[in-house]
Amino acid sequence: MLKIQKIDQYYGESHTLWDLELDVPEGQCTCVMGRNGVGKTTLMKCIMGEETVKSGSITFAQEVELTQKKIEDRSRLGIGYVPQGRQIFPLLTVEENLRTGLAVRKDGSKKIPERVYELFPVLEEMRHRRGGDLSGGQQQQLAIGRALVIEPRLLILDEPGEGIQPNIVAQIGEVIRTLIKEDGLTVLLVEQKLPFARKYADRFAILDRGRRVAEGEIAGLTNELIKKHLTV
Amino acid sequence: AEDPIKVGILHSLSGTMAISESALKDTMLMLIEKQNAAGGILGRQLEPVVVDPASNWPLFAEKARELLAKDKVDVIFGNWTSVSRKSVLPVIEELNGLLFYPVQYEGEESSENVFYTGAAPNQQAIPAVNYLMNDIGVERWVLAGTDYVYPRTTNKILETYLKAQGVAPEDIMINYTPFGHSDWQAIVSDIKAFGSAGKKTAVVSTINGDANVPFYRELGNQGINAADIPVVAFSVGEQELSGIDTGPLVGHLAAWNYFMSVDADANYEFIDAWVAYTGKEDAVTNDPMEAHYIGFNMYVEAVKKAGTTDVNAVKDAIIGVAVPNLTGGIATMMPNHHITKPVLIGEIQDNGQFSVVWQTPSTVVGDAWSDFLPGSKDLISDWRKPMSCGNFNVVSGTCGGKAAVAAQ
Amino acid sequence: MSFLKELANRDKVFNFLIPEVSPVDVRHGPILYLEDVSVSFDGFKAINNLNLTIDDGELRCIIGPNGAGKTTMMDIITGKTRPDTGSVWFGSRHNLLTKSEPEIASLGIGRKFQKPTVFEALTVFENLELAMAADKRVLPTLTAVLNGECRDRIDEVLETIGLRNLRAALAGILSHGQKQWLEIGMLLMQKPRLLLVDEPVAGMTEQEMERTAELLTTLAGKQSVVVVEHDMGFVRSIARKVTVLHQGSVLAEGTMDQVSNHPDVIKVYLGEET
Amino acid sequence: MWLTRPLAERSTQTFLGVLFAALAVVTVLHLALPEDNALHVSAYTVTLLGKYLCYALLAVAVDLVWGYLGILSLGHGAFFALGGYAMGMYLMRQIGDRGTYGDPVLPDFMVFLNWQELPWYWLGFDMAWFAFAMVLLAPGLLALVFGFLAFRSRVTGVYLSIITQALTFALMLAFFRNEMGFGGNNGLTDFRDLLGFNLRTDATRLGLFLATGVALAIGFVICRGIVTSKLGRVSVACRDAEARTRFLGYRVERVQLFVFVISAMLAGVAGALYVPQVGIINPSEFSPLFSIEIVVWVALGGRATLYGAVIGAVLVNYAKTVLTGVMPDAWLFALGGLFVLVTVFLPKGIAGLVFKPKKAAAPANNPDTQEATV
Amino acid sequence: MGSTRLLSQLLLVCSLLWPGFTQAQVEDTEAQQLLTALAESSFADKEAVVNRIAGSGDERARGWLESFASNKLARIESSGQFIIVTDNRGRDWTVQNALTGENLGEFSRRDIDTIRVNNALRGELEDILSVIDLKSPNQSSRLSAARTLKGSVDSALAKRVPGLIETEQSAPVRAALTEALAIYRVAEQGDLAAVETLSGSLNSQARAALQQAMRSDNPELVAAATKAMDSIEQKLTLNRAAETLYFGLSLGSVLVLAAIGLAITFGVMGVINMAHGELIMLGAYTTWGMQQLLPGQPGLALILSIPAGFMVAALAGVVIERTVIQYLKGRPLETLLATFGVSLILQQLVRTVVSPLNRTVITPEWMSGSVMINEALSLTLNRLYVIGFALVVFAGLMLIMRKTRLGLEVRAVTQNRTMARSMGIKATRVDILTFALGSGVAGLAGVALSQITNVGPNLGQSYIIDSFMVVVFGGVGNLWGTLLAGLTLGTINQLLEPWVGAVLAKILVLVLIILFIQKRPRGLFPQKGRAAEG
Ligand SMILES: Nc1ncnc2c1ncn2[C@@H]1O[C@H](COP(=O)(O)OP(=O)(O)OP(=O)(O)O)[C@@H](O)[C@H]1O
Ligand SMILES: Nc1ncnc2c1ncn2[C@@H]1O[C@H](COP(=O)(O)OP(=O)(O)OP(=O)(O)O)[C@@H](O)[C@H]1O
Ligand SMILES: CC(C)C[C@H](N)C(=O)O
Ligand SMILES: [Mg+2]
Ligand SMILES: [Mg+2]
Repeated sequence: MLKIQKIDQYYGESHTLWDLELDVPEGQCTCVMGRNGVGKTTLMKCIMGEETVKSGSITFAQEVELTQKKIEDRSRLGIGYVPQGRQIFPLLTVEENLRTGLAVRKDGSKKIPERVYELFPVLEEMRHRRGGDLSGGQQQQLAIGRALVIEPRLLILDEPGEGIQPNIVAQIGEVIRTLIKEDGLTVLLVEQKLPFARKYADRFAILDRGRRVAEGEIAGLTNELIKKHLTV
Repeated sequence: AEDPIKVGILHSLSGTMAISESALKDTMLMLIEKQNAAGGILGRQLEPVVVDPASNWPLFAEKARELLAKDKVDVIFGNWTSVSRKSVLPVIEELNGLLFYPVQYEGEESSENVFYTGAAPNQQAIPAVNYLMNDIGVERWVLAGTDYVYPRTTNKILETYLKAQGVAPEDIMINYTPFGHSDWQAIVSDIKAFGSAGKKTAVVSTINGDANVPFYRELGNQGINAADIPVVAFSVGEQELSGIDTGPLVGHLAAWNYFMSVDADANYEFIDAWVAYTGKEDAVTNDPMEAHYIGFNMYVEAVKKAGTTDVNAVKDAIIGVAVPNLTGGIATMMPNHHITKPVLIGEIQDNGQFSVVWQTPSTVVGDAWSDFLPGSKDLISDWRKPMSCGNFNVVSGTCGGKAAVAAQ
Repeated sequence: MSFLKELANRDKVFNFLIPEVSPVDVRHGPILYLEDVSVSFDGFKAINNLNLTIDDGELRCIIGPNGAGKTTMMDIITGKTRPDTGSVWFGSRHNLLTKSEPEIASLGIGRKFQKPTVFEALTVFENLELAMAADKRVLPTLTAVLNGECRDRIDEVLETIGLRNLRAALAGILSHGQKQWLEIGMLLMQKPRLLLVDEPVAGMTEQEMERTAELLTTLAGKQSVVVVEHDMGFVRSIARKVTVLHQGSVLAEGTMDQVSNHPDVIKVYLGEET
Repeated sequence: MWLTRPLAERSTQTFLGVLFAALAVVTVLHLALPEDNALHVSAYTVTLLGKYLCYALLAVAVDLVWGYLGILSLGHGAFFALGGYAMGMYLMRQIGDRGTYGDPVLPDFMVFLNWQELPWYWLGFDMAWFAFAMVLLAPGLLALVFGFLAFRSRVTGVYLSIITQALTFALMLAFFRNEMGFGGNNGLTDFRDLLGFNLRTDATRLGLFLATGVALAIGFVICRGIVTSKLGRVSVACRDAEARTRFLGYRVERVQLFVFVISAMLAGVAGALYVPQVGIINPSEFSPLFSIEIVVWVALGGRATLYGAVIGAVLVNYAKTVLTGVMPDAWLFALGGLFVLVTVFLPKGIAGLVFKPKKAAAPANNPDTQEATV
Repeated sequence: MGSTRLLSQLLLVCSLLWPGFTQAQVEDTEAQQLLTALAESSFADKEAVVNRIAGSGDERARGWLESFASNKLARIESSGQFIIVTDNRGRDWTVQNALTGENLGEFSRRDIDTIRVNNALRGELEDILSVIDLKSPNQSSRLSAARTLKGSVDSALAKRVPGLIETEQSAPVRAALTEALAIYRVAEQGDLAAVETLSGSLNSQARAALQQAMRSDNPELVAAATKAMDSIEQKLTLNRAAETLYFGLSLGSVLVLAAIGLAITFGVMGVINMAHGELIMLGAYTTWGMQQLLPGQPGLALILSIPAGFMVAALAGVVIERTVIQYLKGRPLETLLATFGVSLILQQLVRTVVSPLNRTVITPEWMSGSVMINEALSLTLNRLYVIGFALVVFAGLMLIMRKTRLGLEVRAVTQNRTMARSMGIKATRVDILTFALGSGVAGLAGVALSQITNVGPNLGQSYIIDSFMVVVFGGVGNLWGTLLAGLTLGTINQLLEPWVGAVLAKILVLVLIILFIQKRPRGLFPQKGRAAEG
């Protein structure tokens, strides 16, 4: 689904991503892991176009070269994004937040898909409240719900469980699983919490200081690897 | 040939005053061009030096200094607002320059270096009030003005004058508004109420510039026409009218020393020249332009008389110089640096012109110090030697302030 | 002037973990005491008759579903939100409801926000410097000098939060997790009597979580700590007493085991399979 | 202590060096060279430069509150004008009986509008020390009261900007009124001497120019002292995350008040030095557009750098002087164009172009904090 | 009213002459004589001449008098021929022979001697024409003629009016005549019965008459008059209050109009648009331009200006957005700077291209004057239209912002640009559209303002500060707030003005804003909640 080849990224002078390669196979959940500040979020931003890559290529669905696309066109291709830190629109109501995603839906529907409310009932309950007034976890749910509104083919989740109560985290995991199974969704997940990753991801990739240092089936995520790359 | 005579032109070309002042700059350029075509003065050409003080008062002082100190101009024609004149005054005096000030003003000033070719209050306000009182039979007065020095002073003079004429205090209503005031509903309604007491009422307006359009509009809309309550204005001229739909204003008055509609050959020639110069068929002339016309010609004559552009020589020579004005009469520079002017009252017509309905039988001498203000009624100004005093107190027989400094 | 300096110097002899002598009076029991606190936003009751007591030196974990009112509770304690009814006491002397945020902060209540907030235009080092316990009135701040001891303290904290290499970097460029750490560092610099920590380990790796847990447990005893967290593993590793909030009031309170077996807690919060 | 720290800094040293060198060069060129020498600096230029320096000091004051504290004051002209009026009142009283009406006490404009006695607020302005104290106190006090109210109620962002604008606008209207006793629209003018020196001599003018230079230097050092102190960092913290600063125990409103008042007083000093040099003070200095223009100087020069403010003020005003002379009909195009181009192409202002930005003390462009920094 | 006696005689003459009036045509020599007399006598003597002309029965008389009243009756200097000027603009005037009506082509103004008229004469002429109108078959001219009679009835006329009342068909004309008569009777004769008629009348002449009656020494009359006066005073107070309210609303609606575009560009988009005033100015100039394009049809031009003004300003907005604002994303403060520059450029552009002078915008017939509710309260029409227009614009804007996707998208984009783009929102397009919308609305404001104030290069500057005040007072980002703030500030201003005068009122309003913001630091309708408080 997504093929990242040899990308380099800089924040001003500082080289953040180095020759990075990553494969996200279709219909699977790939989990990116790594310590704080190694560049996971930066990588996601590069895919979304929020940061520009200096070199290398990102190919979506075998054919589309993403690096040439504007940000707004990427979501039109069917990429949904749940960024780190929620990034909801604080002064829009919950419902309006969700409605922002309607524009790019293929079916041109003007209604928020039922599934979103089913998944996060609290959003329905609070649909007229301003996004910014929600509690942290509710905001996170809103961010995920909003990404689902566009019915993406590829869903990028940057630490989605952060701040969400345990039973809902589990539920999110289940939803991911269902979506993958039923709708053939592809998921790119950034996650620090091992149990969650182990449970719901099919593949993993570990980043360290801007480089990909390990990759493979989730079963191959050994304690040794963890010790080497995920602890300080 | 000799160096040209440099003429500084100090009028705002941008900012709020550009609306009034930019035409004066063009007038000066036209006059200079004409003079040059006629061979200049004393065989020397004139060279205009134009600067833009941008309606900013300190900038006026700075530009005046620039003209005098840097460009070394021989004379300056400029300023519109009194505050700008006040701002350049110390500079002109310090550097001993010459300034011709072409706009009506509140008086109470006489400088050795400044020639006031616009009207003093006794050349505009008082005759206008006399006309209203005697010819129209006005008994109740609204003195409406923008809240600053010129209207305040003029109204103070008028108030004293009216009371001296036996008008009761309750028959005088005074109203001040901020600059650029645009909402006249309440005030016009008040005027209407004030004017409906059965006595003939008139408004004496010292409303400044941009506030006039909405004022007259409101008058029209509230149905006050000139036959009911005439308004006589001191700062609404042809140029201001060119921005107003004059249809509803017909009959309201203005007091000036010149109108474009005056039937005089000199005037027609001036208008033709102006239209040719601007290239606009609908270009209008107005009172301050005439003042510059007079001032410029006086300067020319004075330089010829003195045979030099030396400031002191010109200053002495110019007193007594008489040149034709545009209304068919003669303007003379008086020892107090003010000139003689006829006073004309005109009624607004639907074509944006004034029709003269009254005029003083002869010209009036500008009075630097008003007789109707307690502080200045004893002062006179005479810049001829040996008196050379701008504020001579006839009671105490002494020359105040400035001369005292000069004497030290 | 010199008197001020002396005052400022006196506390430098202490290790940074030891709290400053605070004017809090805890002789009569708890350090924090909330009684019958309620607050509603446009009719929505976010906190509903909440009663809570934190003892001096205690480490308390607070859990509860999203929107239960945990953050709002902290807002109330720190003076950000004024409750509609109820009373909040810090020790037995200070009625927090009558105090402004800076007053509350200088009484010795420090807070880490759920969404990390640091001063992005300042460096990591400067962020810590500002947080440092000191006389925070205007003129003393103007004349303050950063002496060696202060520097050492900052370095120490930098070490603890693992941002030594980034000390001169602007806080704005830190990654999410790094900002979390910086905020914890700022909290440490403040040396408060009571620490309110909202979701400290969100976005941290397992091992960092362990370190945080360790840090918080060392603090407890000398300082009182209130932690809000959704990561059960983390809570379990530090928890002595856990309070569960639900819909603005206390649903359950007790040890981790008691709480996690509480049927209501399982229903509204933990889910079946944890 | 905090005042001496900036003196040890490279950038301050450079700034002071350049400033004093400029003062010296101008003085020498003015005094030593004969008038017809091409390099001679005329008294006209000296006064002009003096005016620029006043504006520069004013801009520095604005940069202090805007650049470092995040308070976009659209009313700093008010403080400048108040300082100017305090000085103007002193100068008016110095005229004594040399005015046109020869009244030993009343200024001319009061005589001809028939005032009988000096209003109470004019009392004391015949004494230099009192007047000079008022130069600081009048703007300082206004800033104190206004700031106290505003900061206490946590008025921030555009709301603060607009009420500062309302403040200066209201003052402008008030001072326009003749009844206020400040000369109305015509303002105060016709000054004679200052501390016994005749204002109309070149020597006094040079003296005023030098005094302004020194004032600018002192003002710069004070501001620099503040921004390099811990208080300066707290200011930046207030600017970017006001609420967070409060939770650290800082009384944001007091920090803001302190810096705001200092800034207002500096603006007042600038105004006081300005008045004798331009020879007039009138309510147009209160005009909101003037205050906006000051902000534009700062932004043009480079916000949150202090020396940027100086560069911006001098440059814009120099451009004005030149352009109004060279292209009177079109200078507004040039000036307007300059504003647009600099903003679009030089986001960090001219200072950002000339000097390598060190550690960026410039505000973060974080969308979340935008509102707070406006 | 010295002329009223003359008037009443004239009325007699006219009423006698009316049927055969049109037939008579006096010899041209006599006409020539009359006109010469008019031209050569002093203002004081002209009155008599005018009456002679009116009484001459010449069918051309009305035309002469009308042209005379409007300064268009003139004489060729050289030939002494009497002419009527048909176009008096510029230096050459088109004229026709006053006696024959023959077109004479253009003459230089120099050669034309206008026969001067003044206000007093003009008033007289109007009266003459209106007294003639009392007999007019047209009811509305009779009504206005009858109204002008109030206060100018004299003893001679008083004898005739009852007859007129009797024959009059229309009730309002009758009422007006009755009142006119009553005024005369109360004032001049102290007629007790007539006092009754005047009780409750709002006419100012009626009030003057009653006042006079109150000074009489007939206690009965005084009592009756006092009572009548009291009832009038009560009514007047009410009317005064209604009037003030109206003034307040109309000033308020002007403020709303001026500010509402800014509520979009500044309030919603966050662009501190200092050029907003100049966009208003562009709208106003468009109106002027339209009227130049369609001479003689000011009304049509005005209506067409509504779309045109919107388009022009919107286009200017697009240009500003594309050339300046788009580079300042995320730097809201810098927009202040750049748009300040833009505003300088636009102002100077208008000065250079059009003129530094104000331009005349004509108020169409249907917008001038006022609707009279009663004699003490009339609502000026132009203001009434502006109030309506403001409300319509507001409603339209509200619809767009609330009901279309643009409203949602623009808010999303301003709150978090990158995230909005990540959601597929075309931020650039949204920016352009929104800025164009805000600018266009500013243009609409300009169209409306052209009917109220100056159309000149400074137009914008005089509204920009007020606009910002209104938006901020209402609460940034809230359209309702802008509406309420504008209306509130307008009303407060008008309430204060009679008390303290216009200048202090303005100062007080500013102080009020400052104090109000202390109470509500985020305006009338603050953005509430966590997000806003940060
Ligand atoms: N705007 C920026 N400018 C400069 N450096 C940046 C910027 N944003 C991030 N960085 C740096 O780039 C590195 C990678 O950051 P990134 O946010 O991708 O980390 P991450 O792997 O997502 O970490 P975390 O687990 O904490 O979310 C960090 O060291 C950070 O300091
Ligand atoms: N200003 C406000 N306006 C409206 N609702 C609010 C406001 N502040 C908080 N709320 C509501 O109050 C409830 C409590 O919020 P709070 O942030 O305290 O929850 P929390 O327990 O911290 O949740 P989480 O674990 O998700 O962070 C939420 O439902 C939230 O939507
Ligand atoms: C009437 C004004 C336009 C001129 C007057 N001299 C002034 O004070 O500004
Ligand atoms: Mg990250
Ligand atoms: Mg929370």
